[in-house]
Formats: sequence, structure tokens, C-alpha cells
Amino acid sequence: MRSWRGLVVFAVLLLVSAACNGSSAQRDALLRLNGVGGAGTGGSAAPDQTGAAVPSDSGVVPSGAPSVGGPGSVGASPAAGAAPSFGTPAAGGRASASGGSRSASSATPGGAPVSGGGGQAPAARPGAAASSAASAASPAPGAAPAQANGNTDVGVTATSIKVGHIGIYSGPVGYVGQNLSLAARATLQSINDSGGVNGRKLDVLVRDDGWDGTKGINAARDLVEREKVFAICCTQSVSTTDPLTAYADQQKVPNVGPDGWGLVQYGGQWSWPLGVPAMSEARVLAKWQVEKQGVKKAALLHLNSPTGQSFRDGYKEVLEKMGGKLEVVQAASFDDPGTTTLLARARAANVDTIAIYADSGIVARLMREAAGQGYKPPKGFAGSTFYYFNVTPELTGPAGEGLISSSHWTPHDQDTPGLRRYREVVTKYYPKIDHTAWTVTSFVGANLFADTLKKLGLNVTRQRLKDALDSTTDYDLGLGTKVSFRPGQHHANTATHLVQLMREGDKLAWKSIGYDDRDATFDK
Amino acid sequence: MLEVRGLTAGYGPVVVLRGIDLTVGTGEIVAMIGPNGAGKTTTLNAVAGMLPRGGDVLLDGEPLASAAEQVVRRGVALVPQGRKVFPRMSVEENLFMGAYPRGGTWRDFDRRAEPIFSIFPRLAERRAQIAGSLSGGEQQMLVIGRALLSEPKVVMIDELSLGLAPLMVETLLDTIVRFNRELGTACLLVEQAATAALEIAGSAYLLRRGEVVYHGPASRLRQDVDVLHGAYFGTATGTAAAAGRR
Amino acid sequence: MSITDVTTDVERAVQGAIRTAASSVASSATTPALTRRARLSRLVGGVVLAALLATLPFTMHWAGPAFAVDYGLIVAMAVLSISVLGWIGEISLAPVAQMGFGVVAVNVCQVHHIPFGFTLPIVALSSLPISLLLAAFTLRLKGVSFAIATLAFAYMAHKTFFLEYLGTYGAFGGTGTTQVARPSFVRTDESMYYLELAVLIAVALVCYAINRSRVGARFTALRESEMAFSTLGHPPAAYRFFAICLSGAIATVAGALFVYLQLQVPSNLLLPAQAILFFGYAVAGGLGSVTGALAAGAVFGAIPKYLETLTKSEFLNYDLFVIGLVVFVVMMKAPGGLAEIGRRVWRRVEGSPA
Amino acid sequence: MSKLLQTVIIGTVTGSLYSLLALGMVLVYRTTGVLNIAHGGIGVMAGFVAWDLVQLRHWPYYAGLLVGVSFAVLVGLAFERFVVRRLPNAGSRTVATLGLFLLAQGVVFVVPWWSNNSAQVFPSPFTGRVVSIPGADFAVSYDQIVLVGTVVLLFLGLQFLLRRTRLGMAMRAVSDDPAASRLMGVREELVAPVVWAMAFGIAGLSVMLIAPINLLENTSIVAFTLKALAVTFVGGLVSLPLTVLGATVLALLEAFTQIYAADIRGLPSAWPFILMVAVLVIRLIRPTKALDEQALAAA
Repeated sequence: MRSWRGLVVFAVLLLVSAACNGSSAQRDALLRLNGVGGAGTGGSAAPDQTGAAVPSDSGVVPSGAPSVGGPGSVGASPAAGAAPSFGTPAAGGRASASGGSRSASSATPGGAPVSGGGGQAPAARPGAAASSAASAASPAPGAAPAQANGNTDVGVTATSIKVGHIGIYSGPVGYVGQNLSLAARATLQSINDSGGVNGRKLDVLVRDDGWDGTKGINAARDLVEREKVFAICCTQSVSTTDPLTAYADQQKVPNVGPDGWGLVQYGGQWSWPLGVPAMSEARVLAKWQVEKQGVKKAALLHLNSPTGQSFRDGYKEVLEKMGGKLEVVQAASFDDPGTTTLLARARAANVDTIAIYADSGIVARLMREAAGQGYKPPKGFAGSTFYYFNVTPELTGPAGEGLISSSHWTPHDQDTPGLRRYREVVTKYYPKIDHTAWTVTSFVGANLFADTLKKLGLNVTRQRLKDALDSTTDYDLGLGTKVSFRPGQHHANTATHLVQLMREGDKLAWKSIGYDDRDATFDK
Repeated sequence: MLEVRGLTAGYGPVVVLRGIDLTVGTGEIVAMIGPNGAGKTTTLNAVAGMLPRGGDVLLDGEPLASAAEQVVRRGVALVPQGRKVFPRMSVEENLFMGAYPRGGTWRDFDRRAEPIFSIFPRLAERRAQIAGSLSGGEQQMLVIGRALLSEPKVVMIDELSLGLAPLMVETLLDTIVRFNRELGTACLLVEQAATAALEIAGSAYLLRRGEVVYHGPASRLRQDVDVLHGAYFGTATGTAAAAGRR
Repeated sequence: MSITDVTTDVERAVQGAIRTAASSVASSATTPALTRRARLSRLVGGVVLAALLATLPFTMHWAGPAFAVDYGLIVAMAVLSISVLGWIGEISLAPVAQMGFGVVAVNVCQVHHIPFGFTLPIVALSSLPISLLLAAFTLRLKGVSFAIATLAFAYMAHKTFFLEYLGTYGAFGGTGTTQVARPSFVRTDESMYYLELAVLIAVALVCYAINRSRVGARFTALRESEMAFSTLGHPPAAYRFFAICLSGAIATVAGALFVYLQLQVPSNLLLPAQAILFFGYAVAGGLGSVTGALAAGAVFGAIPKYLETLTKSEFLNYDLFVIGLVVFVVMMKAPGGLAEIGRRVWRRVEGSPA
Repeated sequence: MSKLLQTVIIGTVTGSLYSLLALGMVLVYRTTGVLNIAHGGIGVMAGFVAWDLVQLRHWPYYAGLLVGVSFAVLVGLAFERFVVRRLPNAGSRTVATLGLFLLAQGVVFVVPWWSNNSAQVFPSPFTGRVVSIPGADFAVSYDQIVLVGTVVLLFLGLQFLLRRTRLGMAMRAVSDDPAASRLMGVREELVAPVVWAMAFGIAGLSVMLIAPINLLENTSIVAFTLKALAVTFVGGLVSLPLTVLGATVLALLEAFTQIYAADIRGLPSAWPFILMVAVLVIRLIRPTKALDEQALAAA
């Protein structure tokens, strides 16, 4: 009679464990969706000599040269389109991008999460001169004392560097968020496949935050304090990156390539954001709309968040400075988008355009509703990179035609060497990725991280990485923006390109409208 | 017509009825009286199928099912203690629920309800009122009326007069006599306060500690206060009378 | 009988509890009624529990960061604040909103450079006006109506206040969200744990004390029959106000600790729907039981966080599902909640008749 | 003038949306005394099932709709059979619906090919067709008309069911006094499944009607359900007409403040609370002896 309670507990435990196993199946499904069979993609892709040659052509556009993956592409293809074949289920998931190298990290020095390298930091490397090929040449033996066995800092061994990455795979924006993470993982994997960083493989630990700050911060703490990662790379889940900025400073852990949408991220000494602040997007957009479209009166719908408010403030400031007027402003949230009332007010105020700062879902709701009423402002709808995804035209349907968004990097319809290389690297691992400004940010972030590490030679420490990143000048992958950081000034990217949904055959596709501009407000 | 033989019932391990025998003839009014805790209410609930029971319950010689829904369909209606109206439904709707076991629909409701309204004109006045807001006496009328709408052969009424003013009890007893005469419905009337019930009953049963201790014409109990008294308090006369029953 | 009477009762109860706590070790060891096995298991259990509590963040380090237990303690406090209202037989969905006011209060304290020592007491006091408002508004409501009313209150607090003050979805930016700095002595999550534990133990002791005292008995009476309660000359309103204020203070302090743990709290962590979830935890833990609240904090706060890290976030998608399942199973099989299961298990350990 | 008319139309449509969700909850509460917290969650789950069939597997729309609603109905039947019936009172049943809500949400997140696409397009056959309103410079979509029409039909249907049919009367009787209704020949074990099946079916249908207007999206539908909950309060959780009235008033207030008083930030979101306070004050001034609470006390 009493034993059933024990049974209940047991059953619950069983279910929990089943749930956990089940989820790896889910990830496999996700990977299949992206055309990759298992995950252990190209572990055996024989990097050898190529590895040393490729990496840091920094100052120069890497042009066609690298195509490192050439021979390695074998690894990628097998299960590409092929049916279920669960391939390597256990290895699947997000555990580790680089095969089995995780076991190696057990040798990390015990305590001292804080970088002990403060003293040995090569302050003697001031100039930006360094940027070029110098790094590749210097596996300089004996450059630093502690590297006899290669354990130069937390998370670094002779053969690997432990890197944490937090992505969005579930939650309210999991549907677009996963693309950012997949792009980052593809890039990091490509770096490993082409030889890693001066002989060390990047051991990437991937976590999901479900777009929830408590979960993201929990993951970050786990990565930093327990798994003892060397750095966090390409984390672009804004609900996590904002609090992560403070945490990275507190722990002195490098946080390379966060989204940089919220202005708070630029206050961190240990964060190097690569996206464009929402405020900059808004300024550029407003300027263009007044200059090119002759917008005089505008309505604006923004998510009621500080970033949304900064978008609103930037838009209003520029619009009104140039003689226009923001007639209608409305705040939205995910559970209460308020699109209907915004439309009514915009129509009553007879505005020229409706500017939006919201995700694809809310944008789609707004435009479908407007189309339902047979209404379109004379100059159409425009807004931020928030919905520069291919999912947006799928959600809006034909109603989305003419929608203007912005991009932080060269828009995807262009055919530049940089974009070709980006696409080649990313689609090799995840063919069905939904390309957007943010996936490119992932790509740049991962490359910047690896290339800067390469510059450090074998003596990899957090402090040296910070110094090297702080002296990055004109890092350019041919994607439209040259990235430069200075100590205390991490506003690297403020360039905005505009794109528009145009008809292409029977579908809508994002097309560049040939307008690029920079918001100079943050230059100091 | 309604025949109960060796009825036993209880609540879990507690045995309340130790074999009750009881008969209600066609068109008869039978009173069942007894002190607090004698098992009167339990008897009614057991017959009505609200409690698990042992022994035989027959209606017109056929065994009566033990599920409440079937008992009422066969024509044995219970008016439970405490005036259990449906408080959030109107008077009319309460009455409609009475007709439910007869497959009543609203279409022929008026026809069915007409005799009831003529017996209880007060209910007709308050047709649309919410039952929860009626006075105690009106609620008791409603519950009796509701039971009658199931067109029962026997109505069992539990503690008719509980908590009602004497004048109202008079009125209610009058209505019982009236529907008994007009509709021919037999009535098993359970009362703790005995005198009122004995006024209108033909025969009477006296219960004590789960057993019938007296059975006979109501008039005798009415006249012979000693028998009544004895039954209530378990004195010799009472048992003697019980013996005399056989 | 008025509010002041209630408070003096509470004071006496707390003093009593402190006395009992001081003498409990000695007395429990000497109680003759206990078998040797029971005594032994109590002693061992108590020592193990104390040792576990004292070292939890470190002993669980294999499973995840100390953040998990820290978060578990905060959930426990939030659940406790719901449980406390179980004393008067009501269900409140406002605690999440009250946690939000705690976040705001910490923010304000920080802006005005109030030393940490004063912050928590100020936060606890700051909950009073809001609780009184809520209590006045819900004075005449019972049961489902009360729950809905508190939910509406939480909804309004979230929509009209936190969204403006804290920002939605810290996500798309926490730019305006003020960061909160921890005091130097709780720089790490491990030390944060001990701060939280101390606060929680204090709160739990107060709750135990009140529950055991005359006030607790009166709460029971109030819950059973408000009419009988008031005919005995006690003012139901005073007790309702008191319970709501106590619950509010606990929730607000939990919110304050939450922001210290998280460093900033965007309003999407304070959604009204979250309150429904917490209520589920409270039920599964055992409504009205202090122990149950603590158990719920462990089961629904800490363990999922550990699972997140142990499974490399693979668990993330499943938490709602599993929590729903647990609530369901507990509802069906042990209406008294985890607290009841714990008691049963413990009785078997002690060997006393169940 | 056209702005005014637009506002009224917007309010009416939104009000219908709240009504739609609230009516289902009132049905359950009125006939069982249980507050069905799972209402929105079940609806979303059923909506995703239908969406899955129609959009991913290219079933005909109505077939998908039917399967989605039937799915919800089955869940309702199972819930009644295996959970509700085994729990002792309305309070514990309400908590069980909470568990069900969490489970339903969990399912929506767990199914891999649903969770990674949180907002979904789920058009109905009417989507895209509109009727323009003369004088309003405004058009109303067929979907919205269908929504409003369904609410009217549902309201009338439920009123008829609960007031005029044997089944509805039996449902109400059971909720008023289960023992007395057994004496009336009502078999609770036959009535209760109908209630739950119907309520869950309505939940599923509601979400499928809302989806073409709002997209199929979890967060907002759950938020709508919370507002609908506040609306049910107006009708004391039992009155259908007052519920619809409350929903419409709430939606109109929201629409008017959003459009005419947009500068008072946060006011539109405060309406549910203000509305409840107003209802409380009215009840205070005119105590009508809230019967719902009386019945609850008796239960």
C-alpha cells in the first residue's frame, strides 16, 4: 500500500531521465533540419599544414584563398539530405563541437579563476601594427613561463582551449535564435577543422538559455565556474548578454562577440560586442526615410524595453532634427502587441510611414492586419534588424512586400568575397541556416576570437586576449565593417545597411537598397 | 406497495439499521417517528439508494435497484432533510429538475407542473425567483413539489417541520393531505416531532436504535401518550407494544 | 482585538519560539516517548541535514554552480509566501508582483547609497503599503475570487509599473535597467547562499512560531469558519491583513535577494503567469506547510537548474512538462504534497507507526 | 468620426476574443465549481495539432480543425475520467487543471517541430477576405466577423443549453447540489464528461478562431486567457451575459485609452484591475448576496 509512493518518485525520476534523453533526439531532429546528420562533423578532416597557413590574413580580405574545408568536406556530406539515419546519436546535441577533446581539459590548474596573468601581460605590444601575419610565425618557444605543459590559463591545455557558448534553441524566439548559434558553431568548427588555434582545438561547450535570463546566467556561471572555460564566445541571446556583461567584468572572463544591441554591453571592459546598437539603426533609418522617401510624419511601434526605447529615442531625435514629426508612438510587448490600435492611430494621424522595432511575429501581425484593412502607409513599413530573417516573409505572406529592415553587415543578396566565404563556411555545416545580420555577427565573432588567439602565440591568457582585443584595428573579413576596439571604447560597429522585401518570382526576398550609413554619435 | 424487509445499512463500520421491516400501501400516508439517532433518515436514504444497503426493498413486488437514479425512475422520490433546493436555479428550473427522471422536457413541463402549482400557489407566484433566496417554508414547498413532479408512487419526506414555524408546518401538512388525495401519491413521512405527523398519517412506525419498536395505526399513538413516551425512552411499555405488534 | 493585538501575539510567539529552539536539542533528546531508533534517526537526520545545508553549494559542485541552490532558496521563499496565505485558506497569485516591488526597492536603496545592512529591513518594510492596499482591495473576497483578484493585481503591477521601470524582456536590452551591485561579503554565489539561508531560516522560524502560537490556532479557526471566528470576538479582517502583510514581506525580501543574485531583473522574469507556476510549486510542496515550501524550493528551484547544467541545457525545454507532471502526480497521490511524502518517509525511518 | 467608429470596431472584436475564452471558463465553473486554469493552454495545444495537420501535412482545413477540436475533446474526457473523478473537491480539481496547464504548455514546447517555431501562420479559408465599412475608412476581415459571429452563437447556444435543455439543467443541478441531483435521477458520471469535453472543445475552437487574426502564438493567447479570467470575475464566474458585457467593456476601455489617451502610459493595462475594483464597489453598494460564493461555501 505504501510502496506506490516510492513508485511515484521512481517514475518521476525515470521520466526526467527519459526527457533528457529524448531531447538529444530532438536536437538530432534540429540538425537534420539543417541537413547535418550527426554532429561529429569533420573531426577527422586532417588539418595539418593548412591550419597554419590560413588564419590571420587579417588586414587583407581573405579572398578566395582559404577554402580550407576542401578535403574535409567529406565529413560534412554523408548524411546531408539523407533520411533519418540518426548517425551518431550520443555525440549529437550541443555538447562539444570538437569531437572528444573535452577530456583533455581535466588538467586545468585548480583554483584561481581570476586570470593570474596580469603580470605577464604583454603591455609591450601597444601599436596596432601587430595585426598582420606576425602571429602565424610565432609559436615562439619559451615565450612565457607557465606554458611548459601548455596550461597557460584557466581552460587552456596544450591541445585545447575551452570555450563557452550560449545560444537560443527554445523559448519564444527559439525559431530565429537558433540560427545565430548554429552559425557560430559552424564557424568555430571550421576553425578546428582547419587546424585550430596554433595547434590547440577549440573545445566548445554549447548551452541553451531558452531566452530566459535566469537560465542564461545559470549556464554562464556553470561554464565559467565549474567547467572553467577560458572565454565565452558569440553569445547573442540578449536576455543573457546584458547581465552577462556585468558578470564577465566581475569574473574577468572574456566575452567575445555578443550582440551589442543593448547599450549596457558597451560599458563592459571584458565584452567586445559586434552588433549595432538599436539606437544607431534607428538614426540611420530615420535619416534615410527623410532624405530619400521624404517622410514628414511617422508612427512608431517598439517593444517596451530599454533597447526599444533607445530605438524610439534615436528615431525621434533624427526625424525631428530633420523637420519631420513622430506623430504616434506605441509600446508593445509579446503578450500584448497592440498592433490594432497602432494602426487605427496611424491612420487617423495620416502618417507617411510606420517604423517598427519588434520581432518577426509582431511585425507579421502588424502587416497582415494592415493588409486586412486594405491600408498601407504611403511610404510603407520600416524598422530594425530584428526581423531581417527569411522567416519574416514567410510569416507576413504577400502583405510583407516593401518592408524595410536594416543589416549590420553587407546584405546577403550581395556577392562579395567576404560573403561568399561566410556562406561557404556556415552552410558547409548547416546548409539550411536562415542568414541574417546576426548570423554574420556570429561568424565575425568566432573568427575574431580565433584570429586574436592566434596572435597570442602559445601563451594564451585571458589578460593577453583582452589586451590584444582592445588593440584590434580594422579587423576586416570583407563584410562591410572594419572592426576596431580601444580600451574602454568597444563601439566597434555602427554601420547600417538597408534592405527591403521585394518580389522575386512568387516569393518575397530581402534585397539591398544600396544605402549604407554610419552613426557617428558613439565615436569618441 | 413499497415493502422493506430486513433493511440494514450503516456508515462504514458503524451499523445504524439492524433489520427494518416496513410497508407503505398504495395511497397511504405512513409516519415514521423516533428519537434523534434512531435511524429514520438512514432508512430513507438507504431506500432511496443514497447509501449502500442490505435486505430487500420491493416496489409492487419487484426489487428496487440500489442506485438513486434508478430508484426515482421507478417512482420512489425522496425529499431529503435540510431543504436541498438547487440554490442557483429558479423555482421553475428546480421543478423542471423534478420532472427530469420522467424524461421531462420544457415543452410539456407546463402541463406537468400545473397540478403542482395548484397545490402550491405560492410557488406559482415565485416561478422565476432564484431558489436560494426563498424562505425556509417556501423552499420546503419547492422540494416537495419537485419530488412530486417525478410522478412518484411514493414520496418519502424527511423532517418536514425542521426549523419551520408551526403555522407553516400546518400549511405543509395540509398540502400533503391534498396531494395524497388528489394525486393518490403515497407518503412516508419521517418526523422527530411526532404529533404533527401523526395527525395526518394512517399508520405509524416507531424507530429506536435502528429497530422498529412499534407498528400500528397512527391514531393509537396519537391517543396513547404512554406508548409514544415509552418508545422514545425505551421503557417497558414500549417493548411490550413492540411485542404486541407480532 | 486589533492589529496591535495581533502583533503583540506574534511577538510573544516569536519569543516563545526562540526559547523553544534554544532548548529543543536538550528536550528532544530526553523525551521519553521516543524509541531509541527514533532518537537516533532524529539525531543522525538532524546532523546530516545541518551538514548538508552548511555545505550544499560546495557538495553539489559536481552538478552545477552554486547559482542553482541560491535560486532554489529564492523559490522556496516565494513559495513560502504563498503557503503563508494558505493559513487563512486563500490562494494568492500576487507574490511574483511583490517580488518585483522588492527588486524596485533594492534599486531605490542603491540609488540613494543606503548601506546593505539597512537595505533588507527597508525592503521588508516597504512591502507594507502595497500589502495593505492589496488586503483592503481583497478584503471581501474568498476562494477563486480572491485568487483572480490577486492575479489582476499582479497583472497591473507588471504591466503598468515593472514594464516601465524595469523594461520588458531584458532581452532586447537592459540598457536602462539599473545593475545591482552585491555587498562585498557576498561577492560569490557561495557566500550569497549563506546570506539567503540565514534570511530564509529567520523567516521560516518566524512562520513556524506564528503557526504554533495562538495566532496560528486562530488562523485555523478563521479558515474553518469565519462566522464562528468573528462571533468569538476576533476580527477576521485584522488576521487577514496580517497574513497578507506577512506573505507580502516574505515575497518582497525574496525579490530583493533575487536581484542580488541575478544582478539585474528584467520584468519578463516577473510575468503574472509565473505566479501560477509558483502556486503550482506551493501546492506540490504542501499548501500551508513551511517544510513543504522548502521542499518545493529544492525540487522546483534547485534541481531543474542542476539538471540544466548536468544535461548541458538539454533539460531546458522539458521543465514545464516535468513540473506539470510532478504537480499532477502529487495532486493525485499525495494531496498533502511533498511535505506529506517527507513525513511518511521520515516516520518509516523512525520506525514509528505511520 | 471614422476614428471613433474604428475604435468601437476594434473594441468589439477584442471583446469577442476575451468573451470567447471567458465563456468556456464560465461554463466549467458554473457546472462544476472548478476554475479551469488549463483553458488557454489546452486551446493552444489543440491549435498546434490542427496547425500541424493543416500547414505541415497539408490536410484540408476543416479536417484539421475537426481533428484539433476532437483532440481537445478527448483530452477533456480523459481528464475527467482519470483525474477529476478521482479528486475529492472543486479546490483540488482546480489545482489539477493547473497541473494540466503546465503539461499542455510543456507539450507545446517539447514537440521539436513546434517549439522551434513559436509564432505560426495559421490562416483559415477566409483569411485575406475583408469587408470595408463605409464611413469608417476601415475594413473588417472575414476572420474577425467569424470570430464575433461565433461568440454570439456560442453565447446564445450556451444560454439555451444551460437554461432550456435537459442536459444543461442537469449540469447546473449537479454543480448546485450533486446529492440532490442524484435524487432527481441525474447521473453525475454521465454529465461531467460532457461538461469537460465541451469546455475543452470550445477551448480548442477558440484558439483556432483567434489564430488567423493573431497568429498561432503561445504567449499572447495565454495572456488573453489571463484577461478573460479577470472578465469572468465581472459575472461572478457564473453569469454568461455579464461575462460578455464585462469582456466588451474591458476591450472598449482598452481600445479607447490606447487610441485616445495613449500618453497615459500603462493605463490600458490597468483596466482589468480597475474593472474588478469597480465591480467590487458596485457589489458593496448593492449587495446582491453573491450566490456564487454561497454555493461555494456549501460545496
